[in-house]
Amino acid sequence: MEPTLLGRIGYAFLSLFVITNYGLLLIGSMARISAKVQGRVGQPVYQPYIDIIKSSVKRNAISHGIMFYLGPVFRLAGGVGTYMFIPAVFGSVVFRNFSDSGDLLLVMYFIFFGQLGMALGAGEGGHPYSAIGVSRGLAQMTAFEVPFALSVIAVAIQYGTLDINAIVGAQQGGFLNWTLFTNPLAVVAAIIAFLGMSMHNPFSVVIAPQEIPIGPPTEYQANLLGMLQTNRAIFNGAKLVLYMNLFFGGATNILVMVVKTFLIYFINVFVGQAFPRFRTDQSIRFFLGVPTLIGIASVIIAAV
Amino acid sequence: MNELAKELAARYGARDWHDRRGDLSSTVVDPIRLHDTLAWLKDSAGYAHLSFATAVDNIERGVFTLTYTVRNHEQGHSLMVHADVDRANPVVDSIHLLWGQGWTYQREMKEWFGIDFPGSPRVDEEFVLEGWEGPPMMRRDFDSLAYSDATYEGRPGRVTHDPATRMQERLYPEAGK
Amino acid sequence: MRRQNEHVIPPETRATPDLSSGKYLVMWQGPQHPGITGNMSLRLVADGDTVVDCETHVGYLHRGFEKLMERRLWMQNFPLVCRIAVPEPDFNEYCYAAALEELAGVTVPEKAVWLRTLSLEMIRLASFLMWIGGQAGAFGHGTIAQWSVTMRDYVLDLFEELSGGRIYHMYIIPGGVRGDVPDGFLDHVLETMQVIKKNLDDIELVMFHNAVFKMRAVGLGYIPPDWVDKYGITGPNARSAGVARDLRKDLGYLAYPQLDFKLITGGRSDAFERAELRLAEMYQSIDLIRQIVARMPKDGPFRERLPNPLHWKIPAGETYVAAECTRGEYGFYVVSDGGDKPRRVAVRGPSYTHAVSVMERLVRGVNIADVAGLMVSLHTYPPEIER
Amino acid sequence: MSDKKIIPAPLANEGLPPDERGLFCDAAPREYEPARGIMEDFANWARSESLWILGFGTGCGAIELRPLMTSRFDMYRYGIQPRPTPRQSSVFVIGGYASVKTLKRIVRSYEQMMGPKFVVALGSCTINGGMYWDSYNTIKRIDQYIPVDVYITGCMPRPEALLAGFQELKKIIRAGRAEGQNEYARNFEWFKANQKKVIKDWNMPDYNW
Amino acid sequence: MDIKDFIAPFAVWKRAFEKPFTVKKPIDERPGAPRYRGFHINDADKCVGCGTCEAICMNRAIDLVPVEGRDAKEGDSGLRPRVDYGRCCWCALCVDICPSGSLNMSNEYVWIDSDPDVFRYTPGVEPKPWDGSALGYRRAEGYRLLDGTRVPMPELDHHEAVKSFLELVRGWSREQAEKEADRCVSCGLCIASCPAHMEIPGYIKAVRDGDLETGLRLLYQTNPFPEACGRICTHRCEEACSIGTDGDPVAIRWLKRYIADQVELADYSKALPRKEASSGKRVAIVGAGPGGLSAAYYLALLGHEVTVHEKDEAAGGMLRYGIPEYRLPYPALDKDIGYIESLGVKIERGAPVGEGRSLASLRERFDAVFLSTGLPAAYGLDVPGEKHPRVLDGVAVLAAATRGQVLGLGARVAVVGGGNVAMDAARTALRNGASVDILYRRREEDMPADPDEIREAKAEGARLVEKAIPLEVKDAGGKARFVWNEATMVQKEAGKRPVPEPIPGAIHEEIYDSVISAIGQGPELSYIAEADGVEIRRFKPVVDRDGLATAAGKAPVFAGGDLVNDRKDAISAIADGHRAASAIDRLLSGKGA
Repeated sequence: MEPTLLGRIGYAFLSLFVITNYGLLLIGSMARISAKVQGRVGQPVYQPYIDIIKSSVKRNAISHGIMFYLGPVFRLAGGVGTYMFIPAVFGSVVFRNFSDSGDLLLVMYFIFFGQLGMALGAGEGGHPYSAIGVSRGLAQMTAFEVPFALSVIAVAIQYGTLDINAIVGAQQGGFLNWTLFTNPLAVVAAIIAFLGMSMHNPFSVVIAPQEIPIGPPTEYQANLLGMLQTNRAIFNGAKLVLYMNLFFGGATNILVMVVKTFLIYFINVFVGQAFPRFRTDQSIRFFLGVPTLIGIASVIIAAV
Repeated sequence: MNELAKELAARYGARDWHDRRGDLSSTVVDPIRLHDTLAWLKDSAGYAHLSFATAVDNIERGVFTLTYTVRNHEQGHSLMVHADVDRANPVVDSIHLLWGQGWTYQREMKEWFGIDFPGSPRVDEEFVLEGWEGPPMMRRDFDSLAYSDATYEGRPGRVTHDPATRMQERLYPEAGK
Repeated sequence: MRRQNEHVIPPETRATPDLSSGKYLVMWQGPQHPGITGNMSLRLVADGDTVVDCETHVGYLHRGFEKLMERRLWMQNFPLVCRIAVPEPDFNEYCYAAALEELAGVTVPEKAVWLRTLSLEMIRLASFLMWIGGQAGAFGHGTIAQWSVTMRDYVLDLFEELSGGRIYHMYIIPGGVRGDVPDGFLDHVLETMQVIKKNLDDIELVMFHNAVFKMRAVGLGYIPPDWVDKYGITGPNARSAGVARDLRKDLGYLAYPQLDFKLITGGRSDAFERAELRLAEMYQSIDLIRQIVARMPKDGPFRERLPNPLHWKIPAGETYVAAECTRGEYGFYVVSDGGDKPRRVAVRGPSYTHAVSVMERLVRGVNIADVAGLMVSLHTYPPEIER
Repeated sequence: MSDKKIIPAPLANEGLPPDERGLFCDAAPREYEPARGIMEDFANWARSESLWILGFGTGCGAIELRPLMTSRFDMYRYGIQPRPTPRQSSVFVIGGYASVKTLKRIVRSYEQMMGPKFVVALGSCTINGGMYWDSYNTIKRIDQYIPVDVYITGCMPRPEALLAGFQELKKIIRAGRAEGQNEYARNFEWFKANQKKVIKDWNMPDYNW
Repeated sequence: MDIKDFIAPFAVWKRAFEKPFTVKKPIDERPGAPRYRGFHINDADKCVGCGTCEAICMNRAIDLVPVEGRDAKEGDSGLRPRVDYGRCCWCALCVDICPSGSLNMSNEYVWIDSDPDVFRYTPGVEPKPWDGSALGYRRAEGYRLLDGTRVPMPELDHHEAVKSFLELVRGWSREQAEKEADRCVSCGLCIASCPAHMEIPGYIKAVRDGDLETGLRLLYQTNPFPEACGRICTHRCEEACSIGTDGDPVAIRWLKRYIADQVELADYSKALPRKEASSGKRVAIVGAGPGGLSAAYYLALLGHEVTVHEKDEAAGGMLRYGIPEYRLPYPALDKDIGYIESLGVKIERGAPVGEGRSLASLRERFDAVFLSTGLPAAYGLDVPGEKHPRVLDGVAVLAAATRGQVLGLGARVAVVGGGNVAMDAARTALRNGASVDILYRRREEDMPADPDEIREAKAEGARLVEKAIPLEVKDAGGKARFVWNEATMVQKEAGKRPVPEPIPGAIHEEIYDSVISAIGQGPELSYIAEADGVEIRRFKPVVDRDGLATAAGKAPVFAGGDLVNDRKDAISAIADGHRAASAIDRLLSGKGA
């Protein structure tokens, strides 16, 4: 039974609510896992909630003009937008969101969109570290987009569609049908790009506190910061779901989604705890090197 | 080390050679010859390492005594070269071209004692202080406590008693009448 | 990866960028900045991502120690001096005590000599442990700091047991040390060394066999050997440039002449090798501590009786006492005019050259992202610059 | 939040060159009335459980923050974490003595923090000058310059004492007694006069915002 | 870079499977180390409020404050240290220096408050959770900043000493004196205990600084007998000395002697204040002992004309006739008296007041009179046979020795009594070749004599017979057979000192060539007529605080010294003399009493 448009909107809100909470808990639990590596106990899993509440109940906030406000708004829109066009659970009505044919293009666009919006807003902050962070962020994004885009192209070619639902559908019927096994090169390139996308070590130079006190969001505070934190949860969730759908066979129920996305996200932490961070030039050189070659190879494999 | 003493005496009129320790001696030169002495020590005598440079305010004699300690690592010997400059008009040749860190010491001495080193980089800039309006604070006639009491408020409520006075008040108040 | 022959030696003269051209970005790194060691600041002029000029600004921690010491009795200065370099108070205590002892003609008992040596080596290890966390952290590797600061804490526990203080030990008092070793202390030392060594092995594996760390640190901040004398560079920074100088060997103070250790030198002289060299010195410190524990005299006095501290007068004279701290030559220049207070005490901290002159020159041409890592690799502590 | 308070007159910003005055904000801080009842309690709970420390080692107190941030004492588990920018921090830890040069930055960073903001003063030096009581370059009482919520005495206070101090701060916040921001706004002129008395080269806006 | 550089970093994950480093409950689980320097604790009963902690504290963190329920008393200022934790740096120098060892540190280190004004308290007085903490910083055994051991005073070997009347105590060299003076912490607790309230920290500092003229001037401010007092003073100051609370007190007496010894008499006038212009008033002083001569010195200094009437042929009173030469050599005493005389004080020697030169006539001729006649009359043994010719009076024996008379004590001498006179008599007898028994009613620790004197008397060979109650002196062929009853000490009333009770039947006797009775002296008041208006109660003239006995009639009469005070030592007499001199001056110059 196909729900009405109103119903779809309601379901989308529910879906968004779930992914937000899941994203927050994911961040919380990953922080705890990182803490374990560092030999400590770590913050409570629910700490991100408190942080957001705290940020939202700040009594005053400063502004640097309208664009400054729009930064987090764009970013949040980017996060929500990304998620809204990905079917989180294959076959589920509730978690289908607004996915439709060609949604992969929209998603690719939205992934950029947030980052660009943020760049605009943060630039308004007037803080040199924001500016440096923005330029680093954009430069690095451009770099990791290359292998990422290549692997997405490979997937699109492989499945002959830009409909994520269709891509997931093509991977059903046993894990050997997953892109992971059908086009491993594309997955490798995408995963490496993913490390850059989620700004974990060694690609955390954008927000490196030791160099440019947390970069673009330097000037953001209060509810704007709360917005950014919320977005972080949604955006992470969206990217994870996208990766799961494109490369790991999607999910047929929410439990599978949780397990798969958790594991994908864990790759970040697994690598991030082991390495320091690259300089911007190094990370660009890195992305444009081996991962890009792998991406090209995956496209070629998919094409022939 | 006596040869060095003689050599320095002959070349730069160095005097008052003291062996403070087996590996530490001191000597005095005129401030006008300080730069040349140090340059010769650095380039020709193997005293290539400048440990530190500082000044002592000998207010009683009306001079600042500059101290440059250089070390000869090959011979394991340090030499403190002193020079007295007039307190009223303290100007000394800069050594920033001899040692790369020399200008920092000179900046410090300029700010802390008021000794000028013309030509030294950033020598007139503030070094550790900011907005300082008092006299150079390492001079002996600057009273830190008085300045602190006048500038920074302390926490009230402190009072102390002298034991002897207290005992006199309590035990033999009649004395000293 | 750059090779050694690719080292670019930063220009000696400062660049004079036209700031009004709009081509350059001026920014302050510090004092409120997580990437700065302690509380100081750098005014960086960047052209794109590259620093073209740097000015150091110090004095945020200036407390006027040298003035305060002229106001206090000789013994009253003993609690004061350790505050000059917070992470390594003991070198202050030792240099000050040794200078006084030399001027007053006091000989320190044998046991105190060994306990002082133990104390200095322990703090050397602790300081290096904190530094290694900072070095890894400056390149974004937070895990190392999480481990190593805890290891440092274990050393501080030992200090607490020995001296009653965690950060400011106030243990090396003029005349000797303040207390004998508590029961079982030497065993605790050995156990702790075991734990730290094990953890250092992990750090060595994770940090020094790390592709990203190598990419960041190799070739960064090359110090040519001829700078060593030119800039008064000492300690691991000089040894890494291949200049074999270690005051522990050169001056032979305390019990060092009786201990068996080798001078560690390098030659590549970049941030990576300086880190490696310091790691080797940490292992060496552990070894030295074990040697000291094994040779610690069992009995005997640990402190020479000095005159009443309220009236203690020290004969007129001057001296300069130096010791090899983790960063290099740490020294106290003490002048007495025969009174009960010092005439002048000047403190020579190695950061004075490393963090100001050397830093300002090395940072020219460096990527902004590397400034923090470069600064940490010189191992600087601002409080000893400004006192 | 209710905005019933009268908005104070603009500040003169006399420390700035005339042509730069327009570049900076001239608004004086104002008081914010707490929300009422359970809302404020809930907000205070969140504030107390998410203490973000400004990463500014103003003095030697910073050295004991290291163990606190790292695995041995692990302050993250109490919801405390360092934050590199004042805009996002809610707790300012004054690490002991403050030299005049640092005080200027302390004031500036403090004013840049978003309220409600809390100040924890470490060590004796913040209470009554500590061992630098006769120094020409360090202030004696930090409460003359910014409002302080909790004092932790010690030289240095051990990390445990710091943790205990943070627990105390949490209690105060939950009880709604940590109104340093409003106190600062209320006594702004007094604080500013004290600050300007010691910071001789006042070359920043009167309120850094 | 090789493949290991990509693989090895993942070894961080090893840690994830190990126990975290984190301390679970840091505040509860990690008390301070046993030596931790936490908050101060103070044993307020042991503390004497000397303020040495305050002096050493470089942070000025310590104040001395009055404490409720603790008033000043001798050797305790009643003040207690109050620590400001807005200043303290936990260096524990105060603990290391504390003379009494009362100040320590607990291992407690958490103190948090939002009120900055609470961080100060008086340890041991205001209760704190960490009071009585067993752990925490204590100074190491045998390690103090202060020296608890006195510089040894060179003394004649006892075998040598008994052979002659040479001075026993040799005095210090400059180095020794400065070393001893260095032990002083200048707390000033001693000043209150000195009857003359001498400026003790001041002159000790003068010794330290080598500025002996200042030292001498400080001595003469309150005491014109530094040579004498520097040798034989009862040094109550040393009992109050804060250093003595845990160690040997500073040898204040010897330092005083050192100053006086080092300055030549000829240089005295350079150091000491000059006489004021003559006031034209005349004062008569009866008795040239320490009390009388002190009064004379201060009166002369104030410009009055002073005449001292002395019954004996030499001035000095008990200092000369009661104290043997080996303790106070006559040249030293003569130096003190000589300086007083040099100010124009007239001493009429061999001029007793009484018949022919009555007190009334003095009051006629002078503007004021000061009586300082001391206690010249010895008490008898008060037992049957006390009039036996071989029963001698201790004071008389000492006076005879001073005069150089042949004593003829014989080979075996008993000295009855436990005071300083008894010890002096015994040691004089020893120096005359006798073997000496000292018999005392109570135990050694009850003896009123100076412990040093008892120790030295014993060291020189005197035998001490404790708890001996004299019963009778019998004649034994010209010698004396001394009979005593052994006693036992009985605590009769709680809080009072025990009383000797004779043990029935435990009678001992011994034959002696001489029995020297030294159980106390009384005054000689026959020269005071009833008409003089001096009230006498319990054998003492009654005086007010200034020493004024009567102002009625002609010239006012003051009295002081052993004659009126209970302490009966030279320094009290000197203090009386000084006080009376000030009062007389006020009276004479009309400044009001």
